[in-house]
Amino acid sequence: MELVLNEDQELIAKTALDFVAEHSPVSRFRALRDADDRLGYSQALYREMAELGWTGIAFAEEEGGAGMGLAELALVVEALGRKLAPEPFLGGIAMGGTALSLGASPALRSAWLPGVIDGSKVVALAHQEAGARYDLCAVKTRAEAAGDGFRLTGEKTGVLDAVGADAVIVPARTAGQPGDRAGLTLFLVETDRPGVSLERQVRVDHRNAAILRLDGVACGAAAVLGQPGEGADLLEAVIDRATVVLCAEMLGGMSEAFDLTVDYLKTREQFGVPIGSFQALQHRAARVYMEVELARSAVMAAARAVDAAGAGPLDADVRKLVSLAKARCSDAYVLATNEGVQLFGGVGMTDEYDIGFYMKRARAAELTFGDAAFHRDRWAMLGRY
Amino acid sequence: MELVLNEDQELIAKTALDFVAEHSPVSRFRALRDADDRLGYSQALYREMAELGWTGIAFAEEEGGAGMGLAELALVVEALGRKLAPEPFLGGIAMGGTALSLGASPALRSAWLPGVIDGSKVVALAHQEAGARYDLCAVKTRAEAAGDGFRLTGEKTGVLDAVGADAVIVPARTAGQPGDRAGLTLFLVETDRPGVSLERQVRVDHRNAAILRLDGVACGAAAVLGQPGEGADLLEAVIDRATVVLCAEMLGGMSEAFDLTVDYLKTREQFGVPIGSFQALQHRAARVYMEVELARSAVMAAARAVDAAGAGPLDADVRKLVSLAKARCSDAYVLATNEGVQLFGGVGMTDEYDIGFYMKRARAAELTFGDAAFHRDRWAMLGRY
Amino acid sequence: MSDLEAFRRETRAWLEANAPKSLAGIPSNDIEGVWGGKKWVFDHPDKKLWLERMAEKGWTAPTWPVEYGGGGLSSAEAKILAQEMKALRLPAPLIGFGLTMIGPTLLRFGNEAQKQEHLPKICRGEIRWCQGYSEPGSGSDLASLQTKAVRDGDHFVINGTKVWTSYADEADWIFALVRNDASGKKQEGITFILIDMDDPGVSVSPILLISGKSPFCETHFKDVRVPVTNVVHEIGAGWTVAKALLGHERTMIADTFGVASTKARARGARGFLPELAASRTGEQDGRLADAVLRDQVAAFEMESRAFALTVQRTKDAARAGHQPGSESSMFKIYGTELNQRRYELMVRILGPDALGWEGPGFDETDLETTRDWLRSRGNTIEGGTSEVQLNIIAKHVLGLPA
Amino acid sequence: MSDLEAFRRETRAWLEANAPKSLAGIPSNDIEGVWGGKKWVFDHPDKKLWLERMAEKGWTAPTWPVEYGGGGLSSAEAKILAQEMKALRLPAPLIGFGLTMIGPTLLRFGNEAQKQEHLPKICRGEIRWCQGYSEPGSGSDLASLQTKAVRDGDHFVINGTKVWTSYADEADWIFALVRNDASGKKQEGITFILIDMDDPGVSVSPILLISGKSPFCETHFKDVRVPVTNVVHEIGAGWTVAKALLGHERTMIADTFGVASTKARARGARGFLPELAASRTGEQDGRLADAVLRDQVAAFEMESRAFALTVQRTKDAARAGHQPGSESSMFKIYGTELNQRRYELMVRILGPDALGWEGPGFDETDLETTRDWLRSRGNTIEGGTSEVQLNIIAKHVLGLPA
Repeated sequence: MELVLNEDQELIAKTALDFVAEHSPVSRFRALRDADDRLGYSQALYREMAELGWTGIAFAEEEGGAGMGLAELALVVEALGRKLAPEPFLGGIAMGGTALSLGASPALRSAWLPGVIDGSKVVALAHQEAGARYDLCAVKTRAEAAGDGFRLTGEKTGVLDAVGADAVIVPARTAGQPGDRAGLTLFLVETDRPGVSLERQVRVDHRNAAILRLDGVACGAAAVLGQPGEGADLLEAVIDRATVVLCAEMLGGMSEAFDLTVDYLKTREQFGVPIGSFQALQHRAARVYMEVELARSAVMAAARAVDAAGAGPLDADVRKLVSLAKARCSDAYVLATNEGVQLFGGVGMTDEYDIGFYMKRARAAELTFGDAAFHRDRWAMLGRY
Repeated sequence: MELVLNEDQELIAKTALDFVAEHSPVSRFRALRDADDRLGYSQALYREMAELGWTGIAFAEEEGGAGMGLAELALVVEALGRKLAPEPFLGGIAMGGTALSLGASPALRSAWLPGVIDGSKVVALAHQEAGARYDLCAVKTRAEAAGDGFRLTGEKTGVLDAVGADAVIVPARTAGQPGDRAGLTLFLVETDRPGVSLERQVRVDHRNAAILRLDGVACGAAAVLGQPGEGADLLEAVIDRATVVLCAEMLGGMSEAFDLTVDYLKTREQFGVPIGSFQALQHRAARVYMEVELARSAVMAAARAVDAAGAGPLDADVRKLVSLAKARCSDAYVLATNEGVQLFGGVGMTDEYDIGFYMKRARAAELTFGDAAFHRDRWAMLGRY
Repeated sequence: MSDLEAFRRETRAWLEANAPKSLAGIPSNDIEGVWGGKKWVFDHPDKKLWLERMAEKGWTAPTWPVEYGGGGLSSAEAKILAQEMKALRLPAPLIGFGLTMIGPTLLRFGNEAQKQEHLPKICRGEIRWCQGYSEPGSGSDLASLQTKAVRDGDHFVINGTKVWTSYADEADWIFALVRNDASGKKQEGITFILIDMDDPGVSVSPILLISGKSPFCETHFKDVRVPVTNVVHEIGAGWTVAKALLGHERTMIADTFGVASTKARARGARGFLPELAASRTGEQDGRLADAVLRDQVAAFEMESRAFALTVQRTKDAARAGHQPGSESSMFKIYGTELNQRRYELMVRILGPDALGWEGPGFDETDLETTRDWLRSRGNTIEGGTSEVQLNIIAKHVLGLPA
Repeated sequence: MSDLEAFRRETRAWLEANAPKSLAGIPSNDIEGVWGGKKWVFDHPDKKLWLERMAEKGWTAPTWPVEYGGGGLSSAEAKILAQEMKALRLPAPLIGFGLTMIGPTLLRFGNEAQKQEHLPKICRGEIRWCQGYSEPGSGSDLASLQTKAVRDGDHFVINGTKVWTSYADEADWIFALVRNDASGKKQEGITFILIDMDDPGVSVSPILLISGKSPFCETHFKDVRVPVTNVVHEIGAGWTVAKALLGHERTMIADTFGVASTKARARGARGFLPELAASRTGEQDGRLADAVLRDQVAAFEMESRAFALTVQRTKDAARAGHQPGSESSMFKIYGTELNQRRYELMVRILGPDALGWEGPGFDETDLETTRDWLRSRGNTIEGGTSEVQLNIIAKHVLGLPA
């Protein structure tokens, strides 16, 4: 595992940074937020990104993807995270797309994956129910056998990028009790099916998210991803990969927040000198710098380790690296933005400045797929202690 | 509860500080250490302190004490802690003396307490066994019925101020298994009895401590303190009080360590200016200052709350304050001395400077009667969560 | 002594006879309190009645001189009044910066005409005041303020912008620091002046915070003509006035955080945070199931308690006649950081439930927690940043060299 | 390529024929390694044999020129030699400051006579060197050093004291920074000079640390006469030499901590700290019983891993041809703090068992842990304090203004 970008990766990173800086400055996110835009992102820009190959970057060439991996997708998402670009890479690509790629039958795959890869379709994944915290198996939504298929009933919350999505992959219980590992099955549910309703949620980070309500939604057996009753393994495999992508976004966000802060320290004057000349602030900035550097190493390592595992299950060492990346990114992003707002002072507290966006994003990301304490516990468990 | 010294207390504090500064500068502790002095303290000076009324300060007037409380004893011990004066106030007064005062029969009391109060006798308390960590009930030492009395067999470790002591109060098991609350009984064992052996230990803080070995030591029923089999309550009541006294010592130590550090910051020059003019160091010093202030408030509150409870059992609110004092003192003393050594730089690492003594003392005190994590857990337990 | 006892009896009788029963238990905080002023609309007629009756006795400002609309009470009598009001759970009839800030400032620095003009209106709740200190460029370096006051005959012509002017959109007058002279040291050439918000050229725009709406505004002055007679103290001596007022403000803020942390202990049988953690993350054998969270909650509770004890210790020492030191800096730093830690903990306990900004899928109190968490980040900035307070401790308490 | 393959075969054959089998697996660390020098006593005859055979081939300093006693190997060849020695688990035949510090310095800055005089002796382990930089008053401000060198004909007469001269009591020569001119800037007027420890007027006293005995000494110079020919580089240009050497030293220290944290993972099935915690504080359902401790151990392990990955990333980047930045400051800070945290955690896990200094009632390894904990507190001071490193990051990496 080499923790350095090769020439192709350097090019991807540079292209992504340049494109995002030009087409998606933070002011675009701000405008979408201020307009209460239902989608919260631009379908046109998303298709442009797809044309650049970003949406398909991590999918196999035989599916129409670029045949690269999370290491490369991470570079694109890091650039998006820098400017808070809201296009549905997390929900639509890292979650829904990965679920299709790892679990879909040939029929489902050929029906959906090309659209996901060319950016014409969005498939979300509903991993969260109310009160479940970070337990992927705390699923109450039921899938009851009905004729050849199933009827799904239940409610999901915080379904990322579900507003405007064409389908949502839904973990539902074909057996067992909430919390059980066994008995979970993943279904692909088209959002225009009878009994499906989506309600936009307004989150602190203004990310596209929805409540998904399923009221006896009919699903054929052909809508099942992976093996019935064994969905927990698939779901976990997907969320582990999505976690790495989220970490890449966090890395971009914390890097930008830190850069904004350092720039402010250099330019803002108080008592006749730049505030960046105060040693106490210098040392704090240096501490943030180190944490961001460590987070970057962890994200790079996790992406490469997952890529090395291919489509197979992830072993404990790889999963530990995923937890490492998420724990370090959670702590570093929160630190970088807490320090950022503090060092900006009063204006950092105003909605007018961008630094607050990153603080909100940091917290929302921390509380998605498990916070640092959750991942420390997971690390210890995987290390058998 | 008033968290301010009254006039009597002001006078006690001032007298103690002056006396200790004059008669027990840190150089005395250093000399005793360098001489590998078996006792580690001066019996003559201890008797002088007794004549000043310090040993009897917290004992009832009818016993020959001053009838004051831990609030006043804390002031004396704080002064001792400032200069690392090694006289046996913790093991001999706060532990052994308190055990006598709370649990001794009239006969034992009249035989021992006057000597403890006038400084002519030292009675230690063996609360620790190997591997017990902070569990007072993890006692393996057995007291087997033999005729009218008992035979004690077992080994205690880290018995504070036991070297040179006339007697040691020994918790031993008259029933039950190590860890059980029931079945513990406290015995007063004279150190010159057959089967008793004491071996001096050399601790990182060079405090007087010993391994106590009991090999079938005969004890009459008259040697029992409190009720047979119910010694856990008594032991806990004693250790709670001794913890407050230890906290007072820690408070003195951290205050002195901090003062040494601030003085050094003012006088030591680097790059042509006093290092105390560097803002990063100023802010760190200010942080230490605040933690020491909080520790002081906690110690004062705990001492007053225990005094208000008299000789009775301590309720949960009082015990929470004891845990608060110990947790805050542990963290603050470690912080103050870690920062102290770091800010002294290279010389702080040398045995020649005193700051290292405080670092060792801080750690030893932290690991006595439960560290901060132990007391946070105890606080939560007492708060029923 | 018997005079005071008599005063207590009379006061109680008067309160029982005159205080509207409906107000018992209503707090006099930012939300429920009566701020007064020309734009004020009472949400309850009894609050108006209560204000009128108290103002008539001068008891909206009990210790101020009677000739300016105050009650002329001694501090012992004022204490009795407060005790008796507390016993009947009565709210203060009037709150605001007139009573707490500009009033005491005018009593100390104002001339006779200013006192006669402004103090009675404050006492009667007719005029609501706001404060114009900070500017977009000034921050912690308040004395670098740039709002210009150019002399033109009997007037100053004022141009500039003030930020963080709380409730400026509801205030009638503003007391402001302006620069009349930029040639000397920055602390010199500052003037403390009173400005009618109705004057032409004064405009107000609200400030949106990262936590949403706020009482804060920006107040703009464009060629605002203010009579020279509105200067408090001397022209160019405004820094002296400001410093006195700022010290007063910081003590109030520190007090707020000291008190808040004491109160936090009171809620729920096991305290607020343990209950919240139990309800959201579960229990096992009667304890919080998540031992790491339990440790963090205990650490927070314990440091809050130690902090509350330190606030108490300072008060006890003051009562015992000890000179107060620079404790307010410590209280400001520690109290605000505890408040932030409290919200960080709450947000972690809520987990994904803390992700909401508004609307469906989120509990109302959880939404409030998230907003409050964001708002708490400002605590270590407003009223003197933690960095400035640490400087003060280093220099004035520890005596470290500049 | 085939040349290198041939070199590898020959090297392996030579090593197999010449390396004493008894040395396999013996580390070449501070304790077990051969430092050489006049006072050196071999603890095993095979170590002497091994040194002699390797020195004869010039492989104690594989890349140094053959004419100075080195092996004249290319860096590719030297790498192969190292690999083959590692494969046979052979220790380095010789360690010390001669090989790592003064040797490379003389190769870069020394004149021909100096190289011929000193380098062969270093290669053969005949002369042991120590370093004389810091002084009692200098600390982080090394350039403020005061040891005086006064010119007297062909000699400098040296007076002053150096501290932290590791192993000065066992060394034969010292390379030192002395002040030949105090009139200009402090960085000017410093001279780098070589001093024979046997010279009259040189004396050494050991430094006792808070952790006990240490290799550190104070080295005193009283009217020590040193020939001017012992000056390395120019008179007054010692700061240039020192800076090059210091940079080298810091990279070595950073490397040490980077590597140490990587190695720490290897011990025991579950890693060293989890095993220690399990054995001392118990397990429940196959996990550490103390969940708070478990969280702290995991946090430590994770940050160590992230740090090790960062060290690796820097090396990978260097291999890929990227210019190294100021990473060594970050490695120094983070690596040393991790080491301190590791010992703090160990001490907390040991609890009362960590209270020992020596003697009865304490386990030998526990006593060592306590001493190592104390010693670790120096890590953030020696080799450039964390504060200095933070300054470097702020200024040179982040570009913050002075």
